[in-house]
Amino acid sequence: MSIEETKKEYKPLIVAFCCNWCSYAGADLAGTSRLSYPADVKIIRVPCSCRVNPLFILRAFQRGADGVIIAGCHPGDCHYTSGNYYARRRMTLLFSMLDYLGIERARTRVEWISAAEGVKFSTTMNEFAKTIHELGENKKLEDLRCKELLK
Amino acid sequence: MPATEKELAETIRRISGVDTRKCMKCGKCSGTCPAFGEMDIHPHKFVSMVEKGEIDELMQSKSLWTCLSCFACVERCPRNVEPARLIEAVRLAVIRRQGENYLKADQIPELLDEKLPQQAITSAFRKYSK
Amino acid sequence: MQRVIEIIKEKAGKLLADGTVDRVIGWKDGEFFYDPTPAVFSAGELENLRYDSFCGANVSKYLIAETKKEGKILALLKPCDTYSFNELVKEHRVDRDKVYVLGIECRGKADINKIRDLGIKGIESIEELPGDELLVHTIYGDKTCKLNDVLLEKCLCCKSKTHVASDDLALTGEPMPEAPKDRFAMVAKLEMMTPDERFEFWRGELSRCIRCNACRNVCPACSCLKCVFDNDASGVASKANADTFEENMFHIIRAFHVAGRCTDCGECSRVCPQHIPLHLLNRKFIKDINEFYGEYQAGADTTSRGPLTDYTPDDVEPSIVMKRGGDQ
Amino acid sequence: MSSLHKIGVFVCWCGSNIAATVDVAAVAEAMRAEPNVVYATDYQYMCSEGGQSRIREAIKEYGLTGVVICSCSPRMHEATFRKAAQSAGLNPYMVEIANIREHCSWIHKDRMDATAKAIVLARTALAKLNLNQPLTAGESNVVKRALVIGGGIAGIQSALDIAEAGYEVDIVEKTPTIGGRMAQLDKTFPTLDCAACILTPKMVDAAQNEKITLYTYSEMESVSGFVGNFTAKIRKKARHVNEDLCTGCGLCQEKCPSRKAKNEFNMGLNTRTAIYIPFAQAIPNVPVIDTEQCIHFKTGKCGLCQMNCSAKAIDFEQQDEIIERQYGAIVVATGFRPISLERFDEFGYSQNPDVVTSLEFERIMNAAGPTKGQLVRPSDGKHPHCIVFVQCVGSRDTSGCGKPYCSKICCMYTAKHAMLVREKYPDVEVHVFYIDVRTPGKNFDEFYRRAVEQYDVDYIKGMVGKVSSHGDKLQVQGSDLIADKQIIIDADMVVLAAAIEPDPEVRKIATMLTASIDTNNFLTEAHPKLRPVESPTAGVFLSGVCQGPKDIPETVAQASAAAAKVIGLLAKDKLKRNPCVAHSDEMLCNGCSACEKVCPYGAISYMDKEFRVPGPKRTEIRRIAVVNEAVCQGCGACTVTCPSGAMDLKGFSTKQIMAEVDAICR
Repeated sequence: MSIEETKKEYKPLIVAFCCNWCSYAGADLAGTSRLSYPADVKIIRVPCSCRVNPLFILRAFQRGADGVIIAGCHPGDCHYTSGNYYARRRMTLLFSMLDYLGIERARTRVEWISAAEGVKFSTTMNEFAKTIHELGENKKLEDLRCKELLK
Repeated sequence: MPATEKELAETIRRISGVDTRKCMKCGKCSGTCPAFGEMDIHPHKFVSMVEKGEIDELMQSKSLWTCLSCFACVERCPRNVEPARLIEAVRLAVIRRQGENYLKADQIPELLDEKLPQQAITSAFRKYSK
Repeated sequence: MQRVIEIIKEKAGKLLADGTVDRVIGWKDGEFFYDPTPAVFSAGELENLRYDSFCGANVSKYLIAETKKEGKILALLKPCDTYSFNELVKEHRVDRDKVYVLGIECRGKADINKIRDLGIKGIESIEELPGDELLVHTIYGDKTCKLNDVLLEKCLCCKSKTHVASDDLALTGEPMPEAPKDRFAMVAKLEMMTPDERFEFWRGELSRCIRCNACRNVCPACSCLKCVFDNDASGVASKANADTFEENMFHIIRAFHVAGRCTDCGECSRVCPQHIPLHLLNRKFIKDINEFYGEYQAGADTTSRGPLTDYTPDDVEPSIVMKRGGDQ
Repeated sequence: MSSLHKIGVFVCWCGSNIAATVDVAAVAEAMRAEPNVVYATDYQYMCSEGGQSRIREAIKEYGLTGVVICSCSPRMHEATFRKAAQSAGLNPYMVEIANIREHCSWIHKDRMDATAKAIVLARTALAKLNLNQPLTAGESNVVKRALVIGGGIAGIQSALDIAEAGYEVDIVEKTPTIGGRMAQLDKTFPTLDCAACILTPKMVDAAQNEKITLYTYSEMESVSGFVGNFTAKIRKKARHVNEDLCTGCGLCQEKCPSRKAKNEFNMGLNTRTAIYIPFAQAIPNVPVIDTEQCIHFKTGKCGLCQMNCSAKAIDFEQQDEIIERQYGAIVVATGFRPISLERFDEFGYSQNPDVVTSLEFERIMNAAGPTKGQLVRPSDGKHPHCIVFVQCVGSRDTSGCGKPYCSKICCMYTAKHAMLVREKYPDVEVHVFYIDVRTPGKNFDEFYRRAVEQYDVDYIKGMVGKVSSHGDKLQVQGSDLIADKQIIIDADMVVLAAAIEPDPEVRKIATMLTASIDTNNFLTEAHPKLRPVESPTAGVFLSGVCQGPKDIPETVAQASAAAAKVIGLLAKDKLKRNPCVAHSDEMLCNGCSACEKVCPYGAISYMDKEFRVPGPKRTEIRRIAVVNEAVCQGCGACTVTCPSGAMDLKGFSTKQIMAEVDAICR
């Protein structure tokens, strides 16, 4: 494969919001256990899944992200007791709304990944990256202006 | 039909859905088995033989056909290994390979026993025939 | 039988006279005859007070500013307006003690566009006849139509004819008709479309948005001192649509910010100059909330927790979205 | 604002951990080209003294206003780098970490991909850093008193150690006496000391220590507050016996006519009276009235105890009492119980009284137990001639009936039981079915081997499949895997080593404390290796089996370790707080109360404040949210629920996270 071809290969852009206490630590464990997942996944650390504002998700899509995943502690295990319960309601409603607007459902996802679930972190990210790869580029939500600015 | 024993073992794991690595070798299956005395190879050994890929020996064993499929081992196994499912899968492999049935319809009358429930015959026929 | 406006004026007059209230918020004539505007009246100005089939505007939001002032105000609230009022009381935006709520009768409000759609041209003014009939004076002579045929979208799906907040009521005693239409029918229809069809639908609707902010300004739930879209520090401030995504973002966030608080008063769609069915966004949230977390009507009371400031450990998972109706 | 920044970027090789997959020089070079970056370098080990001094020197030499470190996870070395930056005069919160090890070099194989990702992660950290504000940690006082929840050996040891250091400690125990599970045991492995002989002196010490207050027959009602400043409400349940008046003579117990209640202390093997002291050495030595059994409470009649009490200590009118107290630290020592064996029909536990759990067997063997230490069958009181022990009943069980973990103590206590039986009754044949014998511990394997070699206990590698009644015998069918045989043993008694599980109360307590708990209800440590006695919730410490299965020596060691942590905390006069807390912009706040509703800590309150406004009135009163920074833990739930964006989180502000999103999607 020549370099040109490598460049053309579609590399999805995936933003993962991980809560500091469980999922970020789960991602660390995936690293420590050398459980690979595609480099397309970029992690943003937040204190809790309840810190994830729908604005962040829309912003990511606007700027060209192809998939957004939010990972938090398992329900009942939130470091802050109830943060992920609120996040769960917010994300359920937001995702349903995005679906309603015709955005592919599979571009958004919430997973509960504990600090001990390095394997789950890696399999989740592999699966999600695969799904997004199959869906292809996010055209419906992308802000064309932002793409223009880059050029 | 898979060529090597190793491939065959893989097929058996796949069709039975049993993950033999989950076995912690406690022997509760063999401790439970009501047909233990009739068997040359015992349930716990079944699991380890599939794990090691020693399928040919297993396929020729008497145990394969003496297992009652009562699923007591499945019920009792603390690790959800399900030895009986493994045995069923090996049986299927034998039937497929030999291309002939272990139990034929015309053999049934001589096997009949008054105490034997109808259902057992039907189920045996279903199990041991293609 | 006494007309409702007479009852209102009589009660308002009395309350002003005995000092219970020192002003009244209701409607006065607007730019056009079909466009009565919310207005505050003091004693002696009541002859300008108007209440008829075009008084669809919800005056409860004005109470935020009004209750900051001295004295007590009489608010004329239709049944649907009382929900918005309750929600504002719940959120400490309106001082309940400074408002005397007169719950007023409502038989549904007319949509001028629907009258025009009936083929009635050159409308000059409209009179209400008994029996829910409208007499339309046009430059081509008088025409009549049924109020029921020209109801505003929000009235077609009227959620209740009961005042959930009131200190007194102004009713003629005639039964108020119930809503003829299922308010979630259109949402359900959209849900059953394919994503691409839905996307096309919303692209078609939202791309007409001119970011005039009328929906936001009229919305009783959108009562922030400073909207995030006006706040440079929020990182999402934008006044105009610079690209195809902006209006998506604006409307999704706006609907999300009012989710669980929106009473479905329908003002956003009523005032939209581009006739975008914005209520379909709010109703989607309401429908989801009802289905996921149990029936909830914002503004039904002033104490319960809204669905987004509440949870149960057994709430549905976000993955439910993947399993729901409509093709993918 | 951001243009004034002068930022240094440091890329760590982590030996070859990062450098083997990420071209660290290329990352540094790419970062050098970024706006605001005035210095970028790479180094073998940034966390080493050499690496840290490079950071310090660069801060001074280039007048850096912020530092990006591309290294391992911030969970690993964020604190290290913040300290280094601080020592060079930089605000520690002007340091951002790009995790290019766990989240990059260790999981990607392709060097080009990994390097490209490392650059993105570094840019993301830079984008965030550009918007960082220097933060200063506030301080709060430390209440010099500790609370220990649970009065077993773990709780007692923690309390004694804390009291020894001079701090006040309260023990809350839900049963009428302290002592816990250890008080029920006969002998303890591997030395075979009698449990009572070593435990009861400690119980007495705890009762007599003037720094220790015991709240027995008491439960936790609620806990609020935060490290250094917890407020706990304790429900002291009505004993119906006045503790100050009671002399512990026991006459009431003798006279009580209600004698049908199952004796909990003896695992239900015999009965007790309605007014009772759980066991002879109970502390406090004060009885409790079981109101469900007491004839007076059921019918209003009787009252024999009251009539016979010369101390006039019986008080039928006594009510529950709520005690509210401040604490600086909390130790959880809620202990364990054996699991229910309902789902293990094959062993016939529910059907046959001669099939017992090991804890029941412990009571049978105990000289103070229901049989006065005589080894007899519960069914007919006959002396057994053959006993079968079954290990791993419900432990290491992933089928859903039991627990997936190893209960850790069963191998040793089974060896102990087998040995004790053989020593006292050489005529009794003893068989032990085992899957593995696990004996890590000082003198543990020697102990087990003694059972086999010296006491001739028959260890069978295999598992029991079925126990059934045959006449007055128990037919035990199991496998002997070494002999590859199925064997049948006619036994007189079967002893099941039931798995242990955390006391179910712990879930309620964990919720009160906002301490994390795992799927098996064991409390989670702040770090499984390096902070094993702390909960992730600051100020909450773990002692004993509530954290994981362990034996007595380990429990005591952990209890003392937890106490040491508590003492370390209470020795401080002030605590530095997490400065990453929420704050509300009063110019944007609507006062709508949404944030207050989602705050798990009750950190948000409201006040009316006068604001200048245009117009003739000049001012107006507005209701605004105020965050109590001492209580806020920085989760950010309020920030998203706030529609106006007034509420923001320091260190994770909306703008910072948006900048990170933008940097990733650049």
